[in-house]
Order: sequence, then C-alpha cells, then structure tokens
Amino acid sequence: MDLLFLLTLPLITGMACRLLPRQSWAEGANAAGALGILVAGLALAARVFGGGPASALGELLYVDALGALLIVVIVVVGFLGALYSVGYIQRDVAHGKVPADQVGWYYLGYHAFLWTMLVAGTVNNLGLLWVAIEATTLVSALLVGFYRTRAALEAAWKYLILCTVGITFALFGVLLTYYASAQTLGADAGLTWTTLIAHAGQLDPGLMKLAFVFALVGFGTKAGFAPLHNWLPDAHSQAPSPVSAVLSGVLLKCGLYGVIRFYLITSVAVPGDFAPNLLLGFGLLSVVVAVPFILVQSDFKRLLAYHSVEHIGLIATAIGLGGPLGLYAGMLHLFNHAMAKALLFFVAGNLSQRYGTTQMSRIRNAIQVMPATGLLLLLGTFAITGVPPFAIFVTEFGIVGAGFARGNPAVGIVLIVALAIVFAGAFGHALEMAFGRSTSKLFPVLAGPLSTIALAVPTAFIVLFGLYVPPSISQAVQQVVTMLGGGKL
Amino acid sequence: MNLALLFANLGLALVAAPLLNGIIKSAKAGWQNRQGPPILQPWFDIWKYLGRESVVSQHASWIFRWAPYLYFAAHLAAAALVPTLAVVSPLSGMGDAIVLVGLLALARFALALAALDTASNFGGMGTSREMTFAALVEPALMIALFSLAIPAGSTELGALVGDGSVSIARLLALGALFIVAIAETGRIPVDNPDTHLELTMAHEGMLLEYSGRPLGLLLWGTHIKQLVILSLLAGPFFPWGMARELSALPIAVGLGSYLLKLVLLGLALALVESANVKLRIFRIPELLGAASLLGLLAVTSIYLVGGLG
Amino acid sequence: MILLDLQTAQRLLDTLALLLLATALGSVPIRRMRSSIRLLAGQGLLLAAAAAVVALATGSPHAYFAVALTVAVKVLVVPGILLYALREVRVKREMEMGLPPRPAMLLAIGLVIVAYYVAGPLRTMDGFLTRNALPAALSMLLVGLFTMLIRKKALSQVVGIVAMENGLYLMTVVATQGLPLAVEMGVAIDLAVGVLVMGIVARQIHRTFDSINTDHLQTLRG
Amino acid sequence: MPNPDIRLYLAPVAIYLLGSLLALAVPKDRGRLSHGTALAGSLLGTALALRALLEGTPGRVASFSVAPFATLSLRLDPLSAFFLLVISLIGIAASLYAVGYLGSEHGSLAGMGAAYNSFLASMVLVVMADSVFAFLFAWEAMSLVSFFLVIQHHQQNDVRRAGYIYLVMTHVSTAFLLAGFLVLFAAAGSMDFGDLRLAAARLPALSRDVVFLMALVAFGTKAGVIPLHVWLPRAHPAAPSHVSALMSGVMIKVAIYGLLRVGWELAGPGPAWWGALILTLGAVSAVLGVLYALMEHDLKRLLAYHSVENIGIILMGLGAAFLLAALGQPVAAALALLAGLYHVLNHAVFKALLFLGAGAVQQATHTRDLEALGGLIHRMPWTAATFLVGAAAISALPPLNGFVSEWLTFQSLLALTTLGFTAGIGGVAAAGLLALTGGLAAFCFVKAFGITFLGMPRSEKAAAAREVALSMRMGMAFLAALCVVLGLFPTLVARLLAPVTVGLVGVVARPTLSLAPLPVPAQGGALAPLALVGLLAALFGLALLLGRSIGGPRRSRVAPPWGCGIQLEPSMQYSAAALAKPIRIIFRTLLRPHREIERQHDAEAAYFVSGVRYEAGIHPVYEHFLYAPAVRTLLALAQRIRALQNGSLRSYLGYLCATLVVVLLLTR
Repeated sequence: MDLLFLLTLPLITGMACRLLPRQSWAEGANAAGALGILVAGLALAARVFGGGPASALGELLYVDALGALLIVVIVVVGFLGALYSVGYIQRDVAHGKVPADQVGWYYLGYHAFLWTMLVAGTVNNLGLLWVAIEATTLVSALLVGFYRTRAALEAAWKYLILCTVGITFALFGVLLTYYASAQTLGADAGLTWTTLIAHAGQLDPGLMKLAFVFALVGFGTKAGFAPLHNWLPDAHSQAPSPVSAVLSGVLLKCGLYGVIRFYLITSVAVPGDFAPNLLLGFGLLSVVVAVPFILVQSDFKRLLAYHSVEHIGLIATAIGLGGPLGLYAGMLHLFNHAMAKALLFFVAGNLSQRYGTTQMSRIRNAIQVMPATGLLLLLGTFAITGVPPFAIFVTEFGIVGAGFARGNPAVGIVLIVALAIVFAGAFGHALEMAFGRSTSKLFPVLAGPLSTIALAVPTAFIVLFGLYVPPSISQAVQQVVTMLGGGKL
Repeated sequence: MNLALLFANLGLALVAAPLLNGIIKSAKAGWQNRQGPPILQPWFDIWKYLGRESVVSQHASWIFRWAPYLYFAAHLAAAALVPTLAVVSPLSGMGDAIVLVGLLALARFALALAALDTASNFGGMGTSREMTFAALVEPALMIALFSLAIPAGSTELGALVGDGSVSIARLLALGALFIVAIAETGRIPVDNPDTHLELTMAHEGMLLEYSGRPLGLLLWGTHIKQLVILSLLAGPFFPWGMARELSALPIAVGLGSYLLKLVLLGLALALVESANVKLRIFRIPELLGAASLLGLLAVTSIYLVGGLG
Repeated sequence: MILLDLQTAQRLLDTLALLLLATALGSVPIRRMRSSIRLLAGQGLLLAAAAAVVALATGSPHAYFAVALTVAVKVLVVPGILLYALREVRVKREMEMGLPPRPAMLLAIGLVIVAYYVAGPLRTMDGFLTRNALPAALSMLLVGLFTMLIRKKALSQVVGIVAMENGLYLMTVVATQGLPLAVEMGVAIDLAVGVLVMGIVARQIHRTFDSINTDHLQTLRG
Repeated sequence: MPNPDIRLYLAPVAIYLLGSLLALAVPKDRGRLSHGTALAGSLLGTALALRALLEGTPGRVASFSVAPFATLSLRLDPLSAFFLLVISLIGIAASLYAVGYLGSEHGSLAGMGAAYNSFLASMVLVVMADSVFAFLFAWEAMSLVSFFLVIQHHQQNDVRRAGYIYLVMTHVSTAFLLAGFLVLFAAAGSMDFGDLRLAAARLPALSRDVVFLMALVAFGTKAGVIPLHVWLPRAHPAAPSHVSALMSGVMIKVAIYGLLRVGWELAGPGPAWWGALILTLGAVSAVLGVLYALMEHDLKRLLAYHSVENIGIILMGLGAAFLLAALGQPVAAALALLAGLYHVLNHAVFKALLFLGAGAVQQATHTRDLEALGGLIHRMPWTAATFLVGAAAISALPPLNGFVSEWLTFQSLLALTTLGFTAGIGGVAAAGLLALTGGLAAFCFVKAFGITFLGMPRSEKAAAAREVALSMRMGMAFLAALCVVLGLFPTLVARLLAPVTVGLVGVVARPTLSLAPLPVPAQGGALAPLALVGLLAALFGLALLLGRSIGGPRRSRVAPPWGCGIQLEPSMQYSAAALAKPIRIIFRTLLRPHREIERQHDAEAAYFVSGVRYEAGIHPVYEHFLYAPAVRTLLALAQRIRALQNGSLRSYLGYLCATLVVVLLLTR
C-alpha cells in the first residue's frame, strides 16, 4: 500500500505544483509533497529492512534491500532538493534568470523526475527498469535545459543524445537477457527479476556475458562511468543546483542500480571473475579519469560533477572487489556520497547566486562574504575528499582496505594515489574560494529556513556517519551486502 | 673525583696559563729576532686590568657585564676536567670529553653575545668570524676525540690517555687535534692574537669593547683555554710521566713532565705561528676540513690497522 | 495456421538479416540526407518482411499485428517525420562528414567483423534467431552509432539513432517475437516521449543558435 | 593493574573537546575560557602521563565502533604515555600563554579556540590510537585542525599558500601511511595494532620493508625530514605563535611517535639498513636544517628550520637505536632510544619556549624580521631572559637540557663504533655532523638572540616595544624552568623513559647519568649536570672573588661604543645577514645563494649613487629541482588528458563506440 502511495505522490505533487495558481501555493505543495514522499519512502525502506522484500500489483512492483537503499537515497536527496529549490528558484526569479510562469513547470519536472527514479527503484522487471531509467533521461533533460541559455541547451542536447544512445545498448542487453531466459525458462519467465535471479544459474553464460556487456555500457553511460561520462559535467553544471544535486546524488545511482541488477544475474550465470573484473575496470578507470579534471578545473559545478565520476567509480570498484568489507563500504558510500554531494551542490547554488557565477576564479573570501556557506564549502570539500571526521573517510578507507584484503593491493594503491591527487586539486580550489579577498560584484541573497534545513541535514549525516554508524543503519547496509553476495563483516 | 687533583688542576690553570702565554710570546719574538716582552708580561697585564675602571657601552645590558665571569668560570671548569698530572680526570664521573667541548661552547656563546650587546660593529664582526670557525672546529674536535675514545670504548677523559705507544691512528689524530688546537687558541694561520686590525681579527674583535676588570678576566680565561687545549694534546698523545697512582712521587713526576710538555707544545705553536702567514678567512674551512678528514682517517685506520694501544 | 515450415523461415530470415546488414553498411558512405532517410525506409521494409516471415511461421495473430505495425511505423511514419523535418529546417542536403567515405567504410566493416567475432559463436540456432541474425542486429547497432559519430548535423544523428533502433527491432522480431506486453508498451511510450523531448530541445536549439550543426555545440569543455 | 578506573585516561581528550564546544558556544570569549579549558586538560594530561609512566600503564583504555570495520580503539602504553606527557607539558605553557597573547587578535576567536582544543585532543588521540582506523582518523584530524590554525590570517596570500602546501603534503604523506598500514592489514585481516604486530612477524621481509618505507615517508613528511620538509618553514611561521609552539614543539614529535609505533613496534625493528637510512636522513636534516636556519632573517622561519635540524638530531638517536637493535645490542639500543626520546622532550620544551618568545617579540614589535629588531632586552627583560634560556638550551650548552640529550646521542653513536668498520665510520661521521650541527646552531642562536635582543633597536617599532602580558611571561617562564630542570635532573627523565625502552627493546637504558659525581669512574663516560653546575657556580664565585681581591671594588662608567670616531647609528650595526655571511660563502655549494645589487645613480651627476637596492637569498633547491618539476609534469599531463573532454558530441559518441568495441572484444 505504502508502495503505491509512494509511486503516486510525486505525480500528484507535481501536478498540484503546476496547477496551483500562485507561486507560494506551488512552493507549499512542493514542500509538503516532498515531505510526504520522504516519509513514505523511509517507511517503506524501514519495512523492507525490517521484514524482508515488499511487493505490490501482483509481482509487478518489488522492493528488496537494494531497492530500499536506492529509495532511501532518492527520497532523502529528493526531499532536500525540493526544500532547497524553493529559495533557489525564488532567487532565480528575482534575479531574472527564470520567468515567473515557469516555476510551476519546474516543480512538475522535478517531481516527475523523482517519480521516474522511484519507479526504477521499485519495478520487478528488467524491461520496465529500462523503461524507467530511459524516462529519467527524458524528464531530466528538460530540467537540465531549464535555463534555456546556449550552454544549458547544449548540455541538454548532449545529455539526451549520449544517454539515449547508451540506453539503446542497454535495451539490447535486456533483449539478450530475455532471449536467454526464454530459451531455458520458457517464454513465461519473461524479464521478471525475482524469477531471473532464482534461475540465474540456468541461463546461457555466453548470452549473459554479452547481455551484461551491453547493460554495463548502457546503464554505465547513465551512471557516469568513464569514458562514457562525458555528458555528466555538462549536465551537472548547467542544471539548476537542486537538480544537479539530484542528478549527481541519485540519478547516477539509478544507472548504477541497473548495472548492479544485471551484475547480480551475470555473476551467477557466468562463473569466474568476468563481471566483477569488468566493474572493477570501469570503476578504476572512472576514478583515474576524474583526477586530472578535478586537479585542473575552472568551474565549481563541473568540479563537483567530476567528483561524481570519481565516486561512482569508487562504488563500482568496491562492488567489483566484492567481499564483505568492500560491499559494505561501497553501499554505505553510495549514501554518504549522495549526502556530501547534495550539500556541495547546495553550497554551489548559494555561491553561484551570490557571486553570479560558477567560475571559481571569481569566487573569493566566501568565509566572510557568506560565513555559513563558506564554512560548509570547506567542510563539504573535506568530506568529499575523504578527510576525517567525515563519513566518506570511513567508507573510502573501507574500499581501499578491501583492495588489500581481497589480494588486490594494486587496486588499493591506484585508489590511494588518485584520491591523494584529487584532494590536492579539490582542496586547492576550495581554499581559494573560501579565503582571500573578494573583488566580485555580489548579488543579494537571503537564505530561508527551508534552505537551512536543506544544508543542515546532509551536514549532519556526513558528520554523524563519520563518527558513528548506528547499528540499525549498519544492519540495513549489511542486508544489501548479503544480497550482493558478501558475507557478514 | 679527586679533590687534591682538582685543586692542583685549578691552581695550575690559574697560575701557569698566563705564564704559558708569556713563553709562547717570547719564543715567537725570539724566532722573529725581536726582544719580546718578559715572560711574566701576561700576568702583569691581567693584574693591571683587574684593577682598572671598566668602560661600558651605553647600549649594553647585564649580558655584557656577566659574560666575562661565565667565560672565565667555564674555562676554569674545563681546566678542572682534563687529566694533567695523573691519567685520570679530576672530575671523572662528573663530566667527560663531550662536557669539555660543551664548556668551551658555553664560554664562546657567552662572549659572542656580549660582543653583540655593545652595538659596536667590531663586536658583530668578531662574533661572525669566531662562531664560523667554532662551528667548523667542533666536528674536527669531536671526530678526533672519538678516534681516541673508540679503543677505550669511553668518552671519559682519563680513558683517552693512551699508554704512549705510537700508531698510525694516533698520529693522524694528533695531526687533527693539533690543527684544532691552533684554531681554538686563535693562532696563525687561523687567527692572529696580536692584531686589532678589522680585516684580520676574529677573537680580538669580540674583546674590543671590553676594558678594565672584565677584560682582565677575559684575557685570563683565554689563557686558561689555551692551557686546556694544550693539555688535551699533552695527555692523550704524550702520556709519559703521568701518574698512574695517586701518591706523592708519581704526582711530582707528573707535574714536572706536564710542565715540560706544556712548554714544548707552546714552542711548537710558536714555531707554527712564526713559520706561517695568516690564511685568508675563506681558506680556513679547508684547513679545518682537513682536520676532520684526518680524524676520520684515524678512525678508519683503527679498524683497518687494528687499533691503537 | 502455420504457412511456413521452420527451415524455410530460418533460411529466409537469414537472408533478410544479411540484407539488413547490407543496408546498414550501405548507409555509411551516403552523403545526401534524403537518400539516407530513404534507406531507413527500405530497412523498415526488410524488417517488415522479417516480421512477416515470423508471422507466417508461427501463425500467431500477435505476429501479424507486428507486421502491420512495422510497416506503419518503420516504413511510413518515422521516415515521413524525418523527411518533413528535413524540409522544415531547410538545411543543405549534403551532409558534412567527419571522415572521408573510404576509411569510414573500412571502419564500419571492422565493426561488423567485431559483431561476428563476438556474437557468431553463441549457440542460438534453435528458433528464429538464425546464424546471421544476432550478428546482423549487433552490426546494425554498432554501425548506426558509427554513422552518428561521423556526421555533423543534429538531424543525421537522429537518423543514426533510428538506424540503431532498427537493429534492436530485428532482434526483437526474430529472437523473442516481441517483449512482454507491459515492457513493450513502456518502450513505445518512451520512444514517443523521447521523440517529443528531442524535438523540444532541438527546436529550442534551433531558435537559440540558428543552426543545428552539432559542431556549434562545443562550448562546454574540460 | 593499579588503575581501577581506566576511563580517567580519556578525561584530557574529553576536556579538550569540551573546550572546543565552549569556544563555539561562547563566541564573545576572548580566549580565556577555551584556553583555560585547554590548560586544565593539559594539567590533567601531565598528571596522568606521569602516573602512567611511574606506576604502570593501563593498556586498552577504550574501544568504540564507528562502523563494523572501523574501530576507534585507544590504548595507553609507556610509549604513548611519554608522548602524552610531551603534548600535555607544552599544552600547559601554550594555553597559559595564549590567554594573554590572543588579546591582540582581531575578530572572533571562537574558531581559533575550538580548533586549538581539537588540535590538542587529536594529538592525544594519535598517540593513544590502537587501531589503524583510530590512528588515521586522529592523524588526519590533527592535520586538518592545525591547517585551520595555520590559515588564521588567510587574507595574506603566502599564508594561504603555506596552508595549502602544508595540508596537501601531509595528506599525500598520509596516503603512504595508509598503504603501509593496509599491507599489514591484508596479512592480519584485522585493523587492531595488536593483530598487525602478530601478522607483521609472519610477513616476508620485503613486505615489512615496504611498510617501513611507507611509514618513513609519511612520518618523515610530518616531521619535516629533508627533502620532505618544504611545508614546515612555511606553515609553522604562518600560525599564531602559541600554535607554532605546539606544531613545532609537539606535532612533529607525534610523527616521531608514529615512526616508532609503526616502524619499530609494529613492523620492526627491522634489518640494519632501516637504521642506517634513518640515521642518514637524520644527519642530512640536521646539518641542512641548521644551515637554512642560519640563512633566515625571519625569526619564526629561523625557528622552523631549527625544528628540521632537531628532528634530524632525534632521528640520529633513533636511527642508531634501530641499527643497534638490528645488530643485537639491546642495551645500547635502549641508550639510543633514550637519547632520541629525551631529545624529543627537550626539543619540545625549548622550541615551544622559543616560538612563544618569538610570538612575544612579534606582538610587541609587529615584525618578525630580524633586521628590524634589536635592543629588546632593555624593554622586554623577561622575554629576553627566557628566550636566552631557550637559545642556550637548543644550542646544546651545558648544563641545560639540550646538552644532556646531545650527550646521550653522542654516547649512542659511540656505541656504534664497537660494531665493526661500516657502523663505526658511520657513527663517527654522524658524530662529526652532530658536532657541526651543534656549532652552527650555537652560531644561529647567537644571531637570533643577539640581533633581536641586543644592541640598538633597528626600527621605530623595536624601539617602542613593551614587555608582554603576565600570562605570556608565565608560559615562557614555565618552559624556561623546564629547560633547567630537565638539564639538571636527567635521571628523572631516564626513570620516566625506563618503561618505554623496556617496552621496545626489553631492557632499561643505563647511561651513567647522575645527580652527584660518581664515586668510581664510570666505564662509558659520565655526566652529572647538577654537580657540574655546582662547580661552575663555585668558579663563577671564584672569578668574582679574584676580581675583587686583586682589583678592589668594581668601578665602571657608561660611554658610547667605539665607532672609529663617528656617531654610531643603529643601521651601522652588524646585521643578521652580515653575521651569517661567512657561512653563506663557505657552504655556497649547498646553499646556492644569490645576490642582486642595483644602484640608482643621481640624474645630474652619475658619480653619486642615490639609492641602492640589495637583495640576497638562497635558491629554494628542493622546490626548484624536486617539487616544481613533479607538479609541472602532473599538471601538463592533466591538461593533456583534459583535452579528451573537447566538447564535441561526436567525440563522445566515439568514446562510447570504442568502449563498447573494446569491452566486446574482451568478452570473447
């Protein structure tokens, strides 16, 4: 029941936001709806983690631990983004960047975007999973191009073409899987996940190998694996900041989620290290490719986008490494990264509206121009680069440790080197932005209470999870790990 | 620790040090065909200065005032450390060769600060040069002392005194320590004790602002330092005659031989001074580097040739 | 009512797959936009034929419906829309190429070889997925992508996407005779929305840039 | 164990963290509250450390699970307790000093107070860490909070640059440390130090060598070992002085702790070449560090380079200890450990004292440039006196504490000479370099003290200086007193360090240190500083007596110094640059000095020089030949790779196509 509620609420909220005649009403509907989605999502996740997988509409919808983790990330970041959007869009309207009549469309698009992602996290069918993920592209492309500037349209176009092409390959992978399942399990088995995973051992390994390659490249484009990530910095940097937060914090994870589903089937169907090694390879490549772009960068939001490539790479590496330590750290990292990245994109939103640019060379002395944001900029940078006492330190430590623990120290060393250089780059940029003397013309910015919540919640999470991962959370993560084939830590 | 030896050392240092300087001066004068000052002249000078009024720079502080006393005391303490009449250090158990080096450094530190205290630029010049030489002398001194300490396995000053046998290592160490002695006593070719020309002076530059009683103490202290350095050569390398048991006769023999050795070493210093010209200041590091190298060669030969007695 | 025995059907499908492969390769050196769209229509016709073979061999009504749908969508609607768009934007007929035809053709053949190398050895002989069908579908995907990356106009990239989807369609028709209903509907809706969204963005780009040459879309770097 | 309540050992950390919170909660506080809390924590830490060293350590203190694989375990063993003592002692002085010192800081002190307290807490946590996670956590936290302290004056470009270089270098070095730890972890399957120790014993020699080298790079960077030191002379001076005192006095010692903990206790003590390497690095750092110090005219940078030098001296002791332990000489190894650790404590005390003194000078004169100082002894007598004690101590002059630890280091080096030719020559060469270092250090502090406090003031600012606040003087006096106490009562320190050496090599070091002269001549050379001071005092009295009895009552008069007949101006005094010039010339091949003189001639008469611009300095060799090329290469490579994201959609599609093809080909 809560599952259906969760899947209808975003649509209702979105429509309400579009249809309500006053901007303030739309904003109210947006906030209330987002809160509802949050509560419903968390309740669902709690049920799944407490009492096992949930399903609805026959077997059409099915949420297991992995899905629940994704849903938690979606609803939390979605909620924060919705709250942050209110002040952000108001200021955009005030600065004349957005016509007032577009605000309703924005919220509709935002909630539709959330909806597509929630669908992706709840369907029990690989074909529908594909449909939902393709739908995320289509909806979010409109949000990416929301400002209708040249750059925004360029970004939206590239995003659309690259992800559509990529996702076409994923569909080929779905077809191959369908064919493989039809061959051995009969046509009735179809693409239902629960059936496929139960009989994964009987599927033809050759076909599944091929299917996995296509799914990996296809959904990997969406997840932002290098060298398929090229759309990502453009889209992340041109979208409105709350949307960037969702793109980076959640959308990439939806792509990764698709990959993981195929990965789970393939790793059963194809004996040996085929699938893990591929994931490991893409993961490492993503981390390494992100490094130079972080080291030398001029645009703050692009910098954050490359951080996303890096962290998606880290998670993929963790899954590829496997083992309880790697999987645990990787899955927790998924959440930690979403929080840190949401925080940073909100910070980027504040900075870009105050300074009127995302060019880092023109952002200076943030610590005095806007003390809270400046402090959070530093804090977020330290968090995202894996400095204690922040959450990502814990999980990066675990992932690198998994490299050594799984007898693959070379992976660990590559990660260590890459992360060290990433730190040098990211920290240098943040240092210059936070301190020094500001000469830019400043725009008036007032932070509302909703923005404060949006900034405070992820901050609280990245600090808390750096010091203490509560047993209940730990247990939930452990369930995902168990699902992915890792033992008890 | 032996109180009798201690007092003997202190007394010898106080009385004989200025005399030794007088002897060296006379010898130099003799070699230069001059009629030098009387041998007791250093004594007369000290006596005279101690009674004279002292002129103090208006910029000076308590450091200027007390440094001479510390300088004197530290050198006298060093004199108490070295084995002179007997093969043991009177202060064995209280300090060793490293302490000796430390005491010399303490005295130098005090004087260098006092020289800067007056705001006179001669003081700065003297300090600059003296501290430079000192920094280069210290490794040479330490390596040479180590080369003596290795066979004994101890830095105890009494243990450095050998049995008088000759070996390559000892000779090399002697060479090193002799160069150190020239530098530490401020003699040609490193420094010139008789000059007050700004181009050449090092140690004297530091004393330039002193007058009266403090100057007397400083001169006295410098003489004592000279005695200490020469005793350091006399004991370990020429242990003949040093008392190996503490009774009257050996001590008396020790006293005689000690004074003789001092005079001979003083004459050697005077000879070197007369036979050489002062080195340009930036050639001195080469000389002191050679001393360090000699010390290292001494150590090498200990291992390769098989030790010294 | 089965009008075709399996072996004949397989032979026919094999031939059709090879023909489709030939059209895919044939599209590589084409310079005129109009010709490449016509070729797309031709591919649609071949796909319809393949669907028809499957329909005759299985006799299921679903399959006959698929034939009709193929003819409608792949032969008429999509090429029609593209031709309409071609007239609308009034671009030069010639397509600017990023690569001369000869090396382009060689690379495309290389891609086909890769497809055969990868998919050829798989055990797929039972059913309609004949020896050449899977490699052909794969080749159509790869070559479709390849045509996208050697051409500069936004519209030609859409043509490439359609060509890729034709490859997928071949796979759907011969391997699985369609997808489960829910999925099929989802894919169809996605396609429709996709075209809509691409249209919206392309229109805005056209309005803002006065051009849809994608080489102008190169300001976001690094 | 005699400690019923081991949680008490967490109290200092708790107090520091409370201080952090207080600082944030009471933003109006001018540092009194937060630094008062830090003072309380330091006092308690001192008491607990002393108790642990004298009565026995409690072992595992606490264990807290952050995540299933990440456990914060804390343990207090003798080694930790000793470093806890070092941290807490300096914490006392720095906190006391800060109360007065911060009065002149502008802006809110909330962040500073919080960071300061957290800094102390993190250092305590590092030395108490008992698991990989705990160690790295505290280690990085320590770097992070100290970074915030360094960039307190962030409007200045060079301060930001210092902060950047500092944090990046320490973070990169942590990466090495992480790799080293994880090699052990891979073998142990556990993050607990106890398990790592057991696993390390089973590891092949090569793996242990890797661990050691990684630890050496990591801790060497933090400790400021040449050529990994470049951050140190930038960052330490940039921080407020009470923080510089902690950084230079304590934080770099925490790196020494790490080296002992990881390099010796977990993975070591290892083969002889480990020790030889440490010894070599130590000797190089000592000599070059003091040479660079001599070239500096910025008081705090000068002190920072002396930290490099003293870390070198410490490493000489520890290197000898590694070497002696590897060559089967546990007793001598214990002696060398004692030497190194004693110097750790000593350097902490006098370097903190000197930095506090420099801070006082800076606060009073608003400059750190030696060439603008002078004559402060008349206006700041307390600061001058305590600084003098520190200067004499760091110059290893008897009877202060620096001399005792250098004496012990010489003894350890002598112990090497019993082990054959190579070790012997190495030991003697090291002794020579140590002596050279000592000589140069004395020179440098003659310069630092003499130019700053003696002579005439070289600027208006120096002439107008006033003595600093009482709490600052108390902080300095406390450390000056410690310099004396640690110098005069070495047996006390040896007693405190006995459980440490027992823990590491199993035996107590027994150097012949005593308070009174020994009745029997000792075998290995002996030192009785208290008796020595007695003798010096007696002879000092004798000098007074002789002067009076021979010359009668003292007579003196005040006059201007001799200036060859002209009136002496302050600018005519010997400058710091001139003072050190002989050294600059003698060591020019090492220092690579450069000099630029530009004369402006009078427009009407070209004979007359209207102005001279003189610029001199030394080439930053490491930056120039080591770091700059590396950074340049990295950035050039990055630029090249960045060209991949060229903005062309067709390229991106090409990457997609190529990726697919490559992966497909890999699939078969």
